[in-house]
Amino acid sequence: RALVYDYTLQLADTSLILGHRLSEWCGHGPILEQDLAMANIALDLIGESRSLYQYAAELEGQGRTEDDLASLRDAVEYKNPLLVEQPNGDFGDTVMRQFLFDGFHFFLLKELQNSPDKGLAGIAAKSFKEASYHVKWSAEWIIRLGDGTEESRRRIQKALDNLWMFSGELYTMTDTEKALAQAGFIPDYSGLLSQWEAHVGKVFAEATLEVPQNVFMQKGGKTGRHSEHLGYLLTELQYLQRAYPGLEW
Amino acid sequence: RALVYDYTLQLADTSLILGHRLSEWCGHGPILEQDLAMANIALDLIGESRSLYQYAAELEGQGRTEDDLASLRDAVEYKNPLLVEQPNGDFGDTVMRQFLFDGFHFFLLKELQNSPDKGLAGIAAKSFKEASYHVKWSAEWIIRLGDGTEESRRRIQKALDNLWMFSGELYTMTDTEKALAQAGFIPDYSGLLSQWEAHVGKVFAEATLEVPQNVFMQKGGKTGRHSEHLGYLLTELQYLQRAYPGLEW
Amino acid sequence: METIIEKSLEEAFEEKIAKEIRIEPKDWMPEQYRKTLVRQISQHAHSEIVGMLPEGNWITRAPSLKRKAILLSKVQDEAGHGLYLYSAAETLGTSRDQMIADLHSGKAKYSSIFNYPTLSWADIGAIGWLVDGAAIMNQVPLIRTSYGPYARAMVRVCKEESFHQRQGFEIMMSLCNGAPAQKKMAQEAFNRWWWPTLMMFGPKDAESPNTEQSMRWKIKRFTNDELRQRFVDMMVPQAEFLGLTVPDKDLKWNEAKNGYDFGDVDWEEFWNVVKGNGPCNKDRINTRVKAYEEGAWVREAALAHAQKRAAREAANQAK
Amino acid sequence: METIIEKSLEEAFEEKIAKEIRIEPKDWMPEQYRKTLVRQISQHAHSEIVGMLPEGNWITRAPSLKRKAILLSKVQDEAGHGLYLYSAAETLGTSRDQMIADLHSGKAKYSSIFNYPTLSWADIGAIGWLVDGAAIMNQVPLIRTSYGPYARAMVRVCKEESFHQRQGFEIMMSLCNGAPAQKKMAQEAFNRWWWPTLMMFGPKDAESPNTEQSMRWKIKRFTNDELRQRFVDMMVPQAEFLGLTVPDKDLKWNEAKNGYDFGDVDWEEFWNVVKGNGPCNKDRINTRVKAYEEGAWVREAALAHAQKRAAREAANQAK
Repeated sequence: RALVYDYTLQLADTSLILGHRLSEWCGHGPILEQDLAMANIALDLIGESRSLYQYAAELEGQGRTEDDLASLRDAVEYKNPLLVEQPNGDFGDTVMRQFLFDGFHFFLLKELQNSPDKGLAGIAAKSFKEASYHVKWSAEWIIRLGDGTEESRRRIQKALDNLWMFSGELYTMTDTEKALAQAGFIPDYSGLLSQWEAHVGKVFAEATLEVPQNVFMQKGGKTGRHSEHLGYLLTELQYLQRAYPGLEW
Repeated sequence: RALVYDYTLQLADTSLILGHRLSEWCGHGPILEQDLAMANIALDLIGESRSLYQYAAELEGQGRTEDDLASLRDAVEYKNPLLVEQPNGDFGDTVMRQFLFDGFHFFLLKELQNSPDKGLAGIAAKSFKEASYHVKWSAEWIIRLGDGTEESRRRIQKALDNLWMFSGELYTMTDTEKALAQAGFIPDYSGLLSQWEAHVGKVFAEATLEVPQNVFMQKGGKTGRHSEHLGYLLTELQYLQRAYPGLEW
Repeated sequence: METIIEKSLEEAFEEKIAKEIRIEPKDWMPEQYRKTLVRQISQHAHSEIVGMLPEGNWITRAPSLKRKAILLSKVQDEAGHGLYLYSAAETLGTSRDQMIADLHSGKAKYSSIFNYPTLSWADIGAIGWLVDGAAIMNQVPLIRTSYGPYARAMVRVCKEESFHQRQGFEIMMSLCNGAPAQKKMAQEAFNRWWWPTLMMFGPKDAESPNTEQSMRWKIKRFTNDELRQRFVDMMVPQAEFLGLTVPDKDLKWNEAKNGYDFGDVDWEEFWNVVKGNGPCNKDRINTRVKAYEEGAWVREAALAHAQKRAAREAANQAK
Repeated sequence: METIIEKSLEEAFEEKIAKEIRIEPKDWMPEQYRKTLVRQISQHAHSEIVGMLPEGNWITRAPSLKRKAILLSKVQDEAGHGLYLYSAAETLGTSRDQMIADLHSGKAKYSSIFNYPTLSWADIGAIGWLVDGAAIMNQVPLIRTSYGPYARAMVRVCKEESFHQRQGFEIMMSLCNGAPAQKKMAQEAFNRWWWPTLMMFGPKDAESPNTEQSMRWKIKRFTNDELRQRFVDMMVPQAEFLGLTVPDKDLKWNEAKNGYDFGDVDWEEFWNVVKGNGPCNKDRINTRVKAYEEGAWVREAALAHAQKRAAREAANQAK
């Protein structure tokens, strides 16, 4: 139960932080239609994080709310992987971050639907449909930008070069994840990884992009060792809850 | 006394916000020597704001501390003029913001030293020496950038074009300022303005810069109507005090 | 010959207007009617797009996840409204790119209300409640406007706007029923937004040059002053219900006219903001221009890719 | 002839080293000595400059105005140290621009400790206390280093560093004597910084190729392992005083050696960070490169202005 709580929180943090990053685009997108699309994905992810936080709060059983969990924990207590907290950069960086995440998210939710933990399975079932849309959106943009102009190819390849080092953490299982996988509550990530590699490889090939070789994979976010970017994100995300604790809004 | 309190707070906010903005440069300056110089000015301004907040807290007499005043007020309660909260932009924008402010600050402190209010006069005397250095630094850089390369002239002229509209507020007296000036506690700003115009005009001439004409002067900061930039600054400035109220650090 | 045809076209047009039959894109219409509509619809579209910014300013700082989602969703709806409205304007023969260029150059206007900053969370409530309230009052009559595509876009826009307005009112409710700091935040925001909202109905009728013709063509259905009066009459009781004080010392119930008397708007401020001197005019346009310019490579890539793909498909079919 | 002169020069140099007489910029010195010094001093200068970033990260979020001022002042001191050290290196015939180019290209190194992120305010305390503590331990012997300008720079650097270390300890004290949340923050930061700090003394003596020659030339005065042991012996009692638990299950007092036994550093992590794979290596260099590139126009303008001014003065004098 404590393990499921930890894991639920990790998933919640992941969706929230990525949703928050996407929400920073709102009003600043390159194309109105994509402003809408990114807001949509952000809404899905924030919605997913709310369900997860609510479930985590329920598992914890100490009367904390979704907002307590989201707003009253410091950066080192957040459990999201490093990838999702990376700054938006340009549209290409955002698309690449999304693409690397979406595949993982999609294959994970697909399996999680069958978890014996009913809470996780239910949330996964709901979010899986949304994730299917995300994975399509980001793959299309990877192809469009990779196989677009010379400039767009250069930019999206650079985004890949910069972000690839954060992809490994998604599949590097923490002790919590290992224990849950052994107990059959969550899938073993090696299976997800091979599906993801096939998906990613296919899209990159169509996009004429090259995966950088011999990259040292960064990790740490899932155990609370984040980049310095997360702290700034949290000053905004948590500001009002911190300034006026315990109020209804 | 309430008026002196209001005014002291306004000066404190002004120095703090500008000092904070300058401190954002730390580690990111264009030349190591200027990284040092900007940190120096930031330190002077933050030091000045601390003296002023302490004095304001004393005048208020309700046991609040400098940090309570700095950290537990929302954006609409801040009284700094709009100029000082403007984002750093490039080095030229920062130098221009500083230059427009420094002249005002210098001539104001010069006069405030003679205020019958001993508290203000004392702080002014101490800060006046520092302000003399600031005013020299920013004027030199205006000249250097204006009479430097074509690019630097273009950039610093653009900074002037963008920031000039915030210069009027410095000299537009609020009701508090008017009342204090009438009571002889602070100088009438029309006198400061003519000194400032002479200073600014001389430097711009040497820098070959042109003051934009017929600019509508923005105001509002001194009465709490800020730009949207201030709120973000405060999320960082106040984060820890908000997150952990009432602790010693 | 031509004048006769034109005259009969004009008569047919006037007849439709008189009979409240919608004008459709392929119908003949007077050039001035077309121009007025393009100006008004594109201005309306621009207002939706620029209007994303003041509210978007609080998305990352919303006080709860629920409020964050609601706000993001609302701002997203505004982007959607912008889309319908650009499409409606395009039926009149102006491209979206052209309209955006006019916005960025300052040739086209957008609602001045979005040149005021959002300084606290309560502003999000105040905008929803007051600004969307005023927008609805301006827009509901447009559902019956004579140009078909515009009228149809407005059906959806108004439906969503009234949903947004309820959400805004709900935020104000939470604040007004909350802690003293929240109530204070609400009153302070109300003080700042009340007068700019009244300005949203435009200049006084006596100084509104376009009103008469627009009314005649049934583009517009009520005068500025009529709408402003209705708005005040509707909002004052709501403010009272919230426990907020209207920042107008001249506000008084007038039994005779069965409405409120109220103070005069600061028209100097109004014209200043219209002329580009509002607190955020420069920031708003700079933000939009920056987003557009920084997105240029993405639009070019999307176009290039679509062309490549089309060429490949054509080549495949040729085989 | 030449070899004889060179030989006598080398003898004179070795004699000075033996007699602890300082080598000065104009003195003859072996090429390898010069190279070693340039490498070491510039690496030290770079460490000061890059070291501004992790701490600078908390300037805008310092928890009180006093702490903000102290931190800003500290980071400013580091910029100052960078300046002296670049100057000292310049006396050996390498320009600051060249050294900065080497930093940005990755050719020159800086202390790996700055490739770790500062994640909470307690990290500022931990850095001052532990990292500056380790730096002092490394640097105090450099006051007696054989190269004059470096030794003199180190006098000032060490004086300020020890001041900084006290400030760091004071921050830790406030946290450890504060609320439970603060104490927890302090312990958590201590856990993260302890091992990387031990890595600051460099690889084990057995794996440190440059140590022997540097010791012989009296550039270095103690081996890496000697300094590491001293550091542990000094810090453990301080941690106990603060009430913090050293995150090392192998830590144990060894009466025989009158010092602590302690666990082995994770050398794989050490070499990874050295090779550029630390958590912040990329961010740090990108940040420095960005600052430098974005400042290019300022440096060019300053130069152009100085030239214009000089030309004008020359013209005036010619009149």
